[in-house]
Amino acid sequence: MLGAALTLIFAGAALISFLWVPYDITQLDIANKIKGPSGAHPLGTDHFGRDILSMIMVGARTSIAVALVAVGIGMGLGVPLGLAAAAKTGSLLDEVIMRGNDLVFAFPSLLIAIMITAVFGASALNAIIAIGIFNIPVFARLVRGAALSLWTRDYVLAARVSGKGAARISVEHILPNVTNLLIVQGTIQFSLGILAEAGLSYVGLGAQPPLPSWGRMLADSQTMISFAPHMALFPGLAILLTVLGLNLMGDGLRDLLDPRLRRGAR
Amino acid sequence: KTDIVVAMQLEPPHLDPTSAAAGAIDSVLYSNVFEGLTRFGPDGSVNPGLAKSWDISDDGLTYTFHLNEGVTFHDGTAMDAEDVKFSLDRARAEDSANAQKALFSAIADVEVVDPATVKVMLSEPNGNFLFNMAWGDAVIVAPESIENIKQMPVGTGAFKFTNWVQGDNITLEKNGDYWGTPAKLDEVTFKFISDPTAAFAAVMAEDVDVFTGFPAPENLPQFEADPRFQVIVGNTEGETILSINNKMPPLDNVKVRKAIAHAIDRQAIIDGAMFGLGTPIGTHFAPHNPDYVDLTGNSAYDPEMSKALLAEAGFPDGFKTTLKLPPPSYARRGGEIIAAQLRAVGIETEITNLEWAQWLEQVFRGKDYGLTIVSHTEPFDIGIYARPDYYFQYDNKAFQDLIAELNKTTDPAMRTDMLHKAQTIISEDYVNGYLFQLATATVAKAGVTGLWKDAPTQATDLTAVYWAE
Amino acid sequence: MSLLEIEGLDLDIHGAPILRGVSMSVAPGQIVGVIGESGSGKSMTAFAVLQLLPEGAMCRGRVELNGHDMLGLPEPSLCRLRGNEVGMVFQEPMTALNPIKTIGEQVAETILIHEDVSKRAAMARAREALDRCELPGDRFPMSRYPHELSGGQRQRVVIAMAIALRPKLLIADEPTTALDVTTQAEILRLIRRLVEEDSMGCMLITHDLAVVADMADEIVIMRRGEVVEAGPTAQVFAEMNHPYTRALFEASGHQPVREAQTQSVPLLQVRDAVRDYALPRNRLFAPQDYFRAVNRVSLTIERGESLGLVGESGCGKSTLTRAILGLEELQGGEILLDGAPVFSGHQPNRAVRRRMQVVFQDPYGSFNPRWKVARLVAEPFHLMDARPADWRDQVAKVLEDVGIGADAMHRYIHEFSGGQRQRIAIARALILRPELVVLDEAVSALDVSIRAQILDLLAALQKDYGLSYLFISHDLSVVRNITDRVLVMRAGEIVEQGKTAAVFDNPQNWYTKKLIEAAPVLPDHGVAGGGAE
Amino acid sequence: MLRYALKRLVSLAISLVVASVVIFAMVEVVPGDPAAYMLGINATEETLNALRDQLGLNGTLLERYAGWVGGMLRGDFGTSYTYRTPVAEMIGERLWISLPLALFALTLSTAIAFPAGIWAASKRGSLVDTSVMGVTQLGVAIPNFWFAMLMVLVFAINLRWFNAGGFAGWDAGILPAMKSLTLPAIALALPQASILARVMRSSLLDTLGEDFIRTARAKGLSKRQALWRHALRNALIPVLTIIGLQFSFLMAGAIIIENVFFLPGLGRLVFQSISARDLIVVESVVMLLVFAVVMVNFAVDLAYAVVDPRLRVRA
Ligand SMILES: Nc1ncnc2c1ncn2[C@@H]1O[C@H](COP(=O)(O)OP(=O)(O)OP(=O)(O)O)[C@@H](O)[C@H]1O
Ligand SMILES: Nc1ncnc2c1ncn2[C@@H]1O[C@H](COP(=O)(O)OP(=O)(O)OP(=O)(O)O)[C@@H](O)[C@H]1O
Ligand SMILES: [Mg+2]
Ligand SMILES: [Mg+2]
Repeated sequence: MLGAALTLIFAGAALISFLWVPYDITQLDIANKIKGPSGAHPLGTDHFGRDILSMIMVGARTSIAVALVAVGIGMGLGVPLGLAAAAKTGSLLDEVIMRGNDLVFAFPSLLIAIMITAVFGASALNAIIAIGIFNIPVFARLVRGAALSLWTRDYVLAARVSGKGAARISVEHILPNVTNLLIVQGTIQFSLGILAEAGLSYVGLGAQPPLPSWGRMLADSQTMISFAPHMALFPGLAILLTVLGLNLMGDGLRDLLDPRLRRGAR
Repeated sequence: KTDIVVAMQLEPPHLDPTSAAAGAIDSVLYSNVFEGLTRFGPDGSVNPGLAKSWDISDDGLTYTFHLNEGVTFHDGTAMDAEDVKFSLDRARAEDSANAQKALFSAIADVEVVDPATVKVMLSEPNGNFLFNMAWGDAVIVAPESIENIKQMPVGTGAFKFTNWVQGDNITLEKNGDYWGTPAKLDEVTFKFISDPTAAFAAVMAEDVDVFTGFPAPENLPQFEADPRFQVIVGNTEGETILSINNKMPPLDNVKVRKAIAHAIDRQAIIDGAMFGLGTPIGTHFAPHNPDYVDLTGNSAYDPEMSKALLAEAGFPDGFKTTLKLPPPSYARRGGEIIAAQLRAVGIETEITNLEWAQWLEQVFRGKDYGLTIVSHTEPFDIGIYARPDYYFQYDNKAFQDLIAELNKTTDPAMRTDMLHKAQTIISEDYVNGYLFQLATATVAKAGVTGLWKDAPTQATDLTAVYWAE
Repeated sequence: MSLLEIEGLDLDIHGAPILRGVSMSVAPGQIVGVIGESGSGKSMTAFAVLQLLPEGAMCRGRVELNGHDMLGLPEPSLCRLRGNEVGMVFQEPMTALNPIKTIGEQVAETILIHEDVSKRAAMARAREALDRCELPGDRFPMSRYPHELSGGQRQRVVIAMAIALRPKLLIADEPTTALDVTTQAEILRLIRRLVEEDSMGCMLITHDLAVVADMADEIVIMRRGEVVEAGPTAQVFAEMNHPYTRALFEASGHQPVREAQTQSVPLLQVRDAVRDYALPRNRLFAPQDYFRAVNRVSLTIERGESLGLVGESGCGKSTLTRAILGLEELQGGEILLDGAPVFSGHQPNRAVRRRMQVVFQDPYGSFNPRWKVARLVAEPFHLMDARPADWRDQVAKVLEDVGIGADAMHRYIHEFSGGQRQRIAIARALILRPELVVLDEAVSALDVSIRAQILDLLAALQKDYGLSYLFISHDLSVVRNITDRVLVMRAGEIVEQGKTAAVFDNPQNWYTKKLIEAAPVLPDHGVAGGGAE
Repeated sequence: MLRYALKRLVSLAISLVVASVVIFAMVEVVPGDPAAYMLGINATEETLNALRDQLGLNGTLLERYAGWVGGMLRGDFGTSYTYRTPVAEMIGERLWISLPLALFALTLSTAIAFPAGIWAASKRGSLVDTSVMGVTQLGVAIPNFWFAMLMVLVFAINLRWFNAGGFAGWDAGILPAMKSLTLPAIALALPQASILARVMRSSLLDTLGEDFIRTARAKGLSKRQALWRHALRNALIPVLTIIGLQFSFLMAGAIIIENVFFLPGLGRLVFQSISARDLIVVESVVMLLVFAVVMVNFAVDLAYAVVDPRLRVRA
């Protein structure tokens, strides 16, 4: 509940920011830089005099977009791979997919993300790709594991008796029954994606200015933390609360969806 | 107390000042470990170094240097004219890896007269020659120790190199056999702290005694307010400019460049990026130089005029270009501010943050950029505008002739005149957006005395530093 | 004097009533059989004795074990009693043992927990207990891990653990449900022997009436958390006071009314079928090894016939089924339906497949939980080139035929009980009006009363639809009641076949004999016997 | 057991080969010429070429790959372009910070997570459980570099209990060295400990629900005994996986944390070398880290076999 509420707050803030933000963040107001929270600026201003509340709202957009697309990449590629591997267990295809997964897992993900963005240039897009790549094996493994047990179910056998092929069964029978798992894992990867984006942006390899990003706000505020702690506090809290919200929501969803899944399929 | 910990942002890649551009090498070793024939004083003046005096022939083509006697390298070998010849010949050789080879291009020959006298023949007169010899790239090294110089630098200075923990620190100790005024400190540790936050924390926590080139101007007020510390703000030779690719349309249009210049609010940049540190400039010349002309009026902040100029140039709705930024915070922060200011007059910029290596590759060598921000820290470098292949790609015959003339001229008054002219030409051609002269801030513990205020060259000369009671 | 005395036991879990006024008693040397259908509270009664109840359970009433008031004792005292005075054996031998400890350690642990003896002494006594449970030391060293034992052997280890300290009471909760008939017979014999040797009391929980009929001195019949009837075995069987007891008894030996329809026209012919499974390679470049799951099996099903296939778990019954249905290709031999091969040119033959369908064992696992019944039942239409326009009507009709009603079409499968699901499974099998229906353990997972209804339904449908059945089961009594002919399979081969009655009454093969001997049978005296006439 | 190990070893070797190709390929497309970086703004083309030759940057791709891998097999990681010292030496030096840091963090996270996870699981639903779960939720969600920043602010700048960063050096003695690693290790360990504690708890709860626990209880073991003797080792299997994975997170997470605390460790070496286009260092360090991660996973696989006898036969 709390999780869903927190998530909604930030998703809502991101959405509202398309229509309205308290201040235009593309306008710098150097004269008003580094002001603590006040009536005019509830969360204060940053080193360029921008309104931190507005920055956080627009930054939520970046964080959510990056994490969402990265999860999308991971699901979009990982789910079919996992389904294929499960459909053809023990085959060469399965072996190749699983070894490939192991390989990606063997790389320290953040390190490689740093390499990727270092090689291809720092940008939100490359951050998405780097985070997305490491989502692929997560989903592939999850789906394969779940699908393997589903493949032993009698209803799959019944579908085969009805003359359906592996691809069709994967889509009609396996996929719908792993969606719950995907939703739960998706929320978790989503929150990890937000953390990863923040980390990459913090070291300067994520979203580039003028696109606001929570991670970069933290990086910018770092040298000012001793005299303007509000600049570091609020973006950090935004990350913390969003990730916390997503994790709580993931747990909640698991509790909500899992027993039904178990009851449905015994 | 006779030891000191001096922190700086960048670590030298290796310890041979004569084969790399990295200013960090000079920051540690210049004057402390290595010395040249001449040397820079704290005010930027050229003073005698290993050469106690010199004679210049009337045609300006022959320099005869008289060396100090009894000078030894740290490994005990004597420093004599042979070493000078070796050093200069090495720097100008075909396969030389000297990053500032141009400094030596005027030299035609070097001749050893006797162990204490060396004669340098030039191919044409050069008003800057003594100045050139003061650079860190022109220090005197010994053939005996050249092999391992990158790891084990052996010089003639008041300090001896002792140890290097890569990634962390370099230590020097007092040279007991120094030929000149001995150093007051017994031991010096240079610590490398690249991260501005860490820099702040390290000073605050008193992990270091001095931080030269303190990277976060926003923290200076706190140090100033704290009686434990002193803050020394000085000039550098760094003209911080918004470099413009003069060959890339529409930036090849002088009206467009002028529009850019008028769109920029220098003071906002100095306040926003440097927290007030820095002197506005209107041309590529250091304001503390006596030959400086204040031309900031040529590019006063005037967005309306800027818009008008853009419309005149055929871009009433503005245009789009790239803004590539190297790592220092003046560039990164300044870039964001400039982007916002340019956006206000209709010019959209796509910001790309680059590491130095990428910047050198893409911008400096590849000339693949529209705008960039960089500080040109070489002293007295207006001559770069005479190089059409330089990354601004500014090609003005009149200016090139002027500089060629200047190089040959030794008469001070005429030089001043020509320099004024040169500054005006580039300012009125709006070659680049001239922002501010980079300031340098040194934060030190209250008792530290004898530090340089300004930075006429990249050096941390500790030979006169001591702890006051 | 009784060993265990349960009186007026009420049990609630999180406020939901589970047990109501349960009373029973066990005397030393006595076996009390507790039976009842799934969910009737048998296991909970047992757990209440040990006080190992799930979280949120609340007990009232009186449970007295050898003079100890189990409901009143503090936890440490209960721990001293468990394993010492009362031992327990569980249903699932595969998961009841800790997979990462040796069997010796696990048996010795019972001793070490309760007695202050050296590890060596405990191990020696563990050895003894294993020996007593017919796991001799030369073949079953104590250093074995559970996964190195078969199900029956694991169950013996669990029993050894339970009796290591010669407890006064042994509670066995469905100790043989997961096992083969032959293994079941051995385990039951072992329990009986141990009870006699130590004159232990034994509470034997089962849902199989026949098992208790053989074993128990007294019977307690439970239903929905209540005891409906109790008394000495012979008396209960003779009197059957409660209608539920009668229904239970009747359903257990239920014989559906059916007429022989066999037309002596071969419908399905299997000739010399061979099915090999590739074994995982042990070494990288080792030659591929195979496991032969079906070895040169030949059989014929005639039109309108019900053919039974029996055999212990893992003998290859399901594998053969899959081959017949054209799901897997054979490595040798051929399978023909009405003369047409099931597989032609490495491709399953769709025209043949349409004429065969299957019903599986697990009513919970055979449906996609995310589909509605209409879509589920219509799935076999995929075998047609196009789904007929009136498919909804056809689904409705077949649902009516299996006694579910057409309004089920718009509901999800979790809204149905096990028995209803199995009816829907049959509807799905019938939707294409096949000629052959394979029933792979189709009634094994159902409670006896439901099982009886399904068997009746199958018999009726066979007549209406003119079906042939291949009826696979390990439950001999069911096979006996519903098939015309029977095949006995062992280790991938058919060892005996013939008319059902002939094979059961006069088995020729030693294995068939053993199988039939091992199967527990209901006494045929009493009301039930009368009722069947 | 041996066969199991051998099989793992083969797949390990394949992983490493593929990894080396991927890393090499990736690093080779990095724009930026190390020679240009080293010589700076005013270097001439000829000087650049001379330097490139010295650095061996002029060979074909295949030659360079073969040279790199061959060298590594011999323990020769090449010479850093910028520092002009053997990479192996640089790595060796940095390893003395990164490895202790990773181990310190790992020890810390295990030392926190195990008791917390076990405690929470054994008192499921209690106040203890709820608060452990609450704290770990926060721990998982907190960005560790932000946490590090806050810790520096509080413990180094305000309270001045610890140094704000930097490494005292092992020469200064174990204690000062450990002291400079303490804050970074805590920053690294906190999220890991939270994850580990959660995994430990849920894995224990799962195991506690298994049939064999009921068997053990029926034998007369108390709840505690059943947990310690039977559940714990079984629950360890997923926990081991996570510990193995965490190693890779610790290695990578260290890059950021080493930056916050300016520790001269491997992570910072990578960062510096990337910006300096010191390709050979990047390649070698990343390869080394991948090697370490692969080896740790191999060790974890072997640890499984020790914990779980079922794996010993299933070759
Ligand atoms: N942990 C639990 N929480 C809530 N209810 C439970 C729990 N365990 C069992 N029940 C309920 O208690 C009732 C009795 O269960 P019990 O396990 O005693 O049945 P049973 O007769 O042993 O059945 P079976 O033959 O399937 O083993 C069932 O309705 C079941 O749903
Ligand atoms: N896909 C497979 N790969 C390898 N071996 C298999 C495979 N499927 C089944 N087997 C093996 O073939 C043998 C026969 O299995 P099958 O499922 O046909 O037995 P069953 O008689 O149906 O047993 P049950 O009564 O338990 O259902 C078993 O030993 C089994 O281990
Ligand atoms: Mg039960
Ligand atoms: Mg079967």
